[in-house]
Amino acid sequence: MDLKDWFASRQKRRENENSAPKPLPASDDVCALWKQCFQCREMLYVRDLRTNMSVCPKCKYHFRIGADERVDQLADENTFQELDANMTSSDPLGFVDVDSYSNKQKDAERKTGLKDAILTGLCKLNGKPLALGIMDFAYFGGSMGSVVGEKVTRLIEKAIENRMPVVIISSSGGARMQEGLISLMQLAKTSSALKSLADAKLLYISILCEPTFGGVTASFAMLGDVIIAEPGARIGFAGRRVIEETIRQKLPADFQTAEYLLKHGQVDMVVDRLKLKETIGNLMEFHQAPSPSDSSSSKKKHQDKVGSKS
Amino acid sequence: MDLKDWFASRQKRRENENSAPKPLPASDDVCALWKQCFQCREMLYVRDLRTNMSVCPKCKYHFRIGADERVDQLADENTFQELDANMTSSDPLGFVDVDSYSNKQKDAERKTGLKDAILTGLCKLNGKPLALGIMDFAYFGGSMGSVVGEKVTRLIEKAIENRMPVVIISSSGGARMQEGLISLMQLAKTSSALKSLADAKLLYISILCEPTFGGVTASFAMLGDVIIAEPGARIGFAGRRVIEETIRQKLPADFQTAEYLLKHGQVDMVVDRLKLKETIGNLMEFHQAPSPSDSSSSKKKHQDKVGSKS
Amino acid sequence: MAEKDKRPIPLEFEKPLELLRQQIERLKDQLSNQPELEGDVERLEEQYTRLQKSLYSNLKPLDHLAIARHPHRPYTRDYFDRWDPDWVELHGDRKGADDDAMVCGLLRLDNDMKVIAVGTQKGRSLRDKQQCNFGMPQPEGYRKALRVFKHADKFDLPVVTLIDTPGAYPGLTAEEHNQAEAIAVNLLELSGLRVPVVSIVTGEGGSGGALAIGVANRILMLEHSVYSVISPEGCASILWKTKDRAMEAAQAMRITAREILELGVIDGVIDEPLGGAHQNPDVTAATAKGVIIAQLRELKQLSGDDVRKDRQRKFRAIGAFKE
Amino acid sequence: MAEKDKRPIPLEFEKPLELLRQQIERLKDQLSNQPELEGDVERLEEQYTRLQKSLYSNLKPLDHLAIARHPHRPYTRDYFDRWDPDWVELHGDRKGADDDAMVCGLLRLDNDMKVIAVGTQKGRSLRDKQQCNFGMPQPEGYRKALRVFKHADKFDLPVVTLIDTPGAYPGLTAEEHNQAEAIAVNLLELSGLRVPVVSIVTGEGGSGGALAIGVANRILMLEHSVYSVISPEGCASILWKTKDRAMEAAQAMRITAREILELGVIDGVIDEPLGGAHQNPDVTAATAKGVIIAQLRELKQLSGDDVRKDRQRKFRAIGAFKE
Ligand SMILES: [Zn+2]
Ligand SMILES: [Zn+2]
Repeated sequence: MDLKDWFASRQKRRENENSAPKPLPASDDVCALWKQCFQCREMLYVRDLRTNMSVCPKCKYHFRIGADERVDQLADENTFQELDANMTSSDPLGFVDVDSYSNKQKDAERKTGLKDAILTGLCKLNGKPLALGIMDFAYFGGSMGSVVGEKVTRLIEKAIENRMPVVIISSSGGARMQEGLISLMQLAKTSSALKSLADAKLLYISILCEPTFGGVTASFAMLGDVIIAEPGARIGFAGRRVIEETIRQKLPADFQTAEYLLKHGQVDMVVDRLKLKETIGNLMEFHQAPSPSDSSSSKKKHQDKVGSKS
Repeated sequence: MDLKDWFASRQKRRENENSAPKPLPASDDVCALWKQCFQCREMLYVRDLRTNMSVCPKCKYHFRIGADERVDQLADENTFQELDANMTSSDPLGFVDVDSYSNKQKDAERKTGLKDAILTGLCKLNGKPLALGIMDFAYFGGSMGSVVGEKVTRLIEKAIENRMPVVIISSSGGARMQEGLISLMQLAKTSSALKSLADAKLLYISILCEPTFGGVTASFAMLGDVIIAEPGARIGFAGRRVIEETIRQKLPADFQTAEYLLKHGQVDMVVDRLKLKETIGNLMEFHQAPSPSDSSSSKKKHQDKVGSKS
Repeated sequence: MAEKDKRPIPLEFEKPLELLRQQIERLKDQLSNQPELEGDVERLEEQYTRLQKSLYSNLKPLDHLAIARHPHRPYTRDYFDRWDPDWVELHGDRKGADDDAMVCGLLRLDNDMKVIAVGTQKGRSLRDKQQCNFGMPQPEGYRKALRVFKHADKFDLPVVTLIDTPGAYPGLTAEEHNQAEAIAVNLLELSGLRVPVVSIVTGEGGSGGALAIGVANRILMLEHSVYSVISPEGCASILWKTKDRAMEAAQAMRITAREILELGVIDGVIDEPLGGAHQNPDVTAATAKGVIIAQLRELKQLSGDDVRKDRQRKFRAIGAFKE
Repeated sequence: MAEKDKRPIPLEFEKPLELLRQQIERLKDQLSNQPELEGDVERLEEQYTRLQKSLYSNLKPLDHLAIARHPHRPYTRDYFDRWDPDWVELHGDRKGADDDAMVCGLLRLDNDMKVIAVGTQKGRSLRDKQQCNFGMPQPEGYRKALRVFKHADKFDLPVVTLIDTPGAYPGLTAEEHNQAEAIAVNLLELSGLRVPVVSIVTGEGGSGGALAIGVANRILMLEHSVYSVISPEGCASILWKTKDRAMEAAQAMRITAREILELGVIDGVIDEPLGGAHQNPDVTAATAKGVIIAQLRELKQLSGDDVRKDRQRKFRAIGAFKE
């Protein structure tokens, strides 16, 4: 639930970015040509980085990426049909801190081009239909308020309606404080929708990316039939700093990393972004109900036989 | 699964009994008048001990007791109708160690008056019908072979047929070696029967008594909707000695006691034998489906209303 | 039961009230020597009640929070004991732990009203507090609750939950044992129960750790209880980088019972005795029990399918967005 | 895959065979100088095969046990890798542990034959062995398997289990985390699955810890595998107070595949290559796969209800009693 750590770490990263050598500080366009790897400090040519799905070719560091880039990486070309593109929060509390929530929303939209922290839609992956949700940490730290809750819920309902599998890519600091208890209730709303999806026996694959915390892990992100984490992603319920303050004890360096979670039985696998589409496609194909031509039809025949007694 | 510890501890106890002062060693009848408490060493007058349900009045030590005594303590007077009274093992392996299994069975029957390690039957408890199974450690260390497995299974089936709750009182060293793999399969048979009981939504209360181990805890004894342990009873999967040999480490003194299990979330409650009938009666009453006169009828009416649409 | 022995612990906003109380007591001490003061005492006592009423009708969010966290506030076991002195406790998750921060039991609220009750427990003495981890459950506590929820579903017993927790415990092993999953699975499974669920926030409703036992057909809050997505202190330290501005955070987040009722998230507010539930736990417990029984009688009219749909619809409808 | 590098490890009863093998090798070394010895080599090699056949057709129970425990014996991962080189492993119980003694995965046995496979894993190197706890699962391992069984049931995928374990781990935390319950719950839940389950005992079938993944519609055993209610050593030390009489115990308990088939507990015995599965893991894996596919094709004809009934009837019928 605690965004504190994530704001702090985001800031630290921003400072790192600022302190990085700027090869050609003349114009924004040129500036955007180079990026420094957060992990190995290598200077990377942005176009190469993009081609490598924003994974550092040297140290495999997985950069945070936007929802649009994810769509390009996962959906078959030109198949993604966005749902609820214009949904925005109606600021139910009239929340004001140093600035008003509605101003902050406008700011975030201007900076990211996003209307809220998730993009949802229907698409095809390797030719198979899929309901796809992608969180974007750039908008409000990927926090879940009414819009994320509603769009996730509608996506799941759409999947039930059309009997499709669901994939949700999470990256979030938790529930959005600015919508108060209404944000908290989105945990229940989305989990309840997943109960219906489970009853419909449809596959749900949850992908956990740097970072996924709080209300998002405590609801749909941890409820996957299969749970995949990206390498190095930090995932947990409470933030590292909150825990350290609580237990007054240093935590292991790899605490709450994807690899740590794998060791502690919380995720099924850690998959490189470059293999993510292949893995999802494989899992979708594996869990697909058999086509009418094979065993199910003979099973039906058997049931008919039993039924014919009456 | 390992009877070793229990044979060892039984023997130690026997030695204790032997070394205990024998007030009047003249005849068996007189001898049986006094018994020493295993725990506090107090000499107890057998009739008083019986009146106190074989619980030491001084230190609350719960003596192992026979199945007949349990019937007297739990079933309403003259209501217990035994099932499968004459079932005995047919010695499927022709098992022989220092003596043949069939000779050992005859011996055990002569000594205990039992045909195998469990007594099953239908009875009433506080006027309510109940399917009751009671293991008796005196017969072959309460081990589970074909007879225990079959009688437990039939008891459960009888309960499903008559829509009654089931109570099973366990006391066992585990599966019976002398019937080899057939004994092991009784774990699956009884657990499978309990699956059907659960599907029928009938209450199953499991009572764990000194000692309950191995194949019995690894099947029906640990599958109660409510699990009750008698104070001080030792309960576990592997025997203490086996574990100490494996981990090469001393175990806590209270390891595998009822109280230890309560602390580790494995049993719902530890209940004094003197309050056992009251507790079971209360639980049976609590879990009883409401009588036709109340809410269920109005619910039905509601369903009818819904149904009348078509 | 030892409420009478408890010395009053006045809250910050109650200070004028406390001064008045001390004055009254001093005056009472003099009463045997100066019986003529009796009128003064009466007058002051009237004044006390007036002041108390006035203070309690103008509470700020943090005042409610202070009452909700009052050390004398009745806890889950205090309610269970009053509702059914013979209630039977169920222990353990069956998998290695019995979390004392989560209390589960079988209760008879009325002749024909048997329920499974579950609640977080804070602990009164220091030893109890530690044992209960100050009301912050570990994943094992949520899984213990889940076991009992499934038991309720199996035996068609309604569920009552009492919420009073700062939140799920943020600890090392709690994370290792997948606190997030424990909460998430409870949300999912509670939403699917085919028996009625009624929840009351009795003290603090702290975030996901509270919601994990709060996916109910009816959610009620005691008058001075609070329910929030993050503690005001936590919110302030993120937004204003200091816990000192918790008051502003509390105000901005709308954490009090009346405000949350207005938001449409809960179904009702249960009145507390003047001065808070701890002034009269017996009355508080009796009032709460009455409300629960009334709600359950209504919900028991529904079939299993309908009671589940009712609950899912309730949460489905919560959200504030434009499109 | 490194089987070719492995030096042969002859078993006790294979000693005459080993002497002969050494003789043949010495002779072969001399072959380049004395080509006239070629006939002798051929003769000895024929003798070797005759002796091997004779030894292997007169195995005692403990000989089978020795083969079943042979350090080169193929383990669960060896089968999975051969059955489907692209199999996908599923990790963890979701509650804090990923027990390496229990391996779970998604396998394609054939174009139209997708299965969920689960098996105990012993580990080859010392490090692996320790990681896998010598094939003895903790309660967390059984719960990991249970999670995957439920996944199979949800997605209508048949289950294949491979059993090769000395038994459930008898340790302190294993008891604290309720090893008995973990096994019992698996027995109950497996019995209720609505998808086909086929189990193969590939090595040691050690007691309840083996059965916890072995409540199947069809149970098969590899020719030299064993399955017993307690280890022969354990049995001997109880009945004769010494592990030295394990041979008698093994004999008395009837632990070998053929004997258990005669008892009617299992459905078939799968032949191993002469000299045991480790002499040719590829052939062993292929044979086992063929058997599984055949069994599953049969079982897939049944509806969910019928496949469950079939399994429950199977275990319902096991027992040897008079009345
Ligand atoms: Zn790098
Ligand atoms: Zn005593």
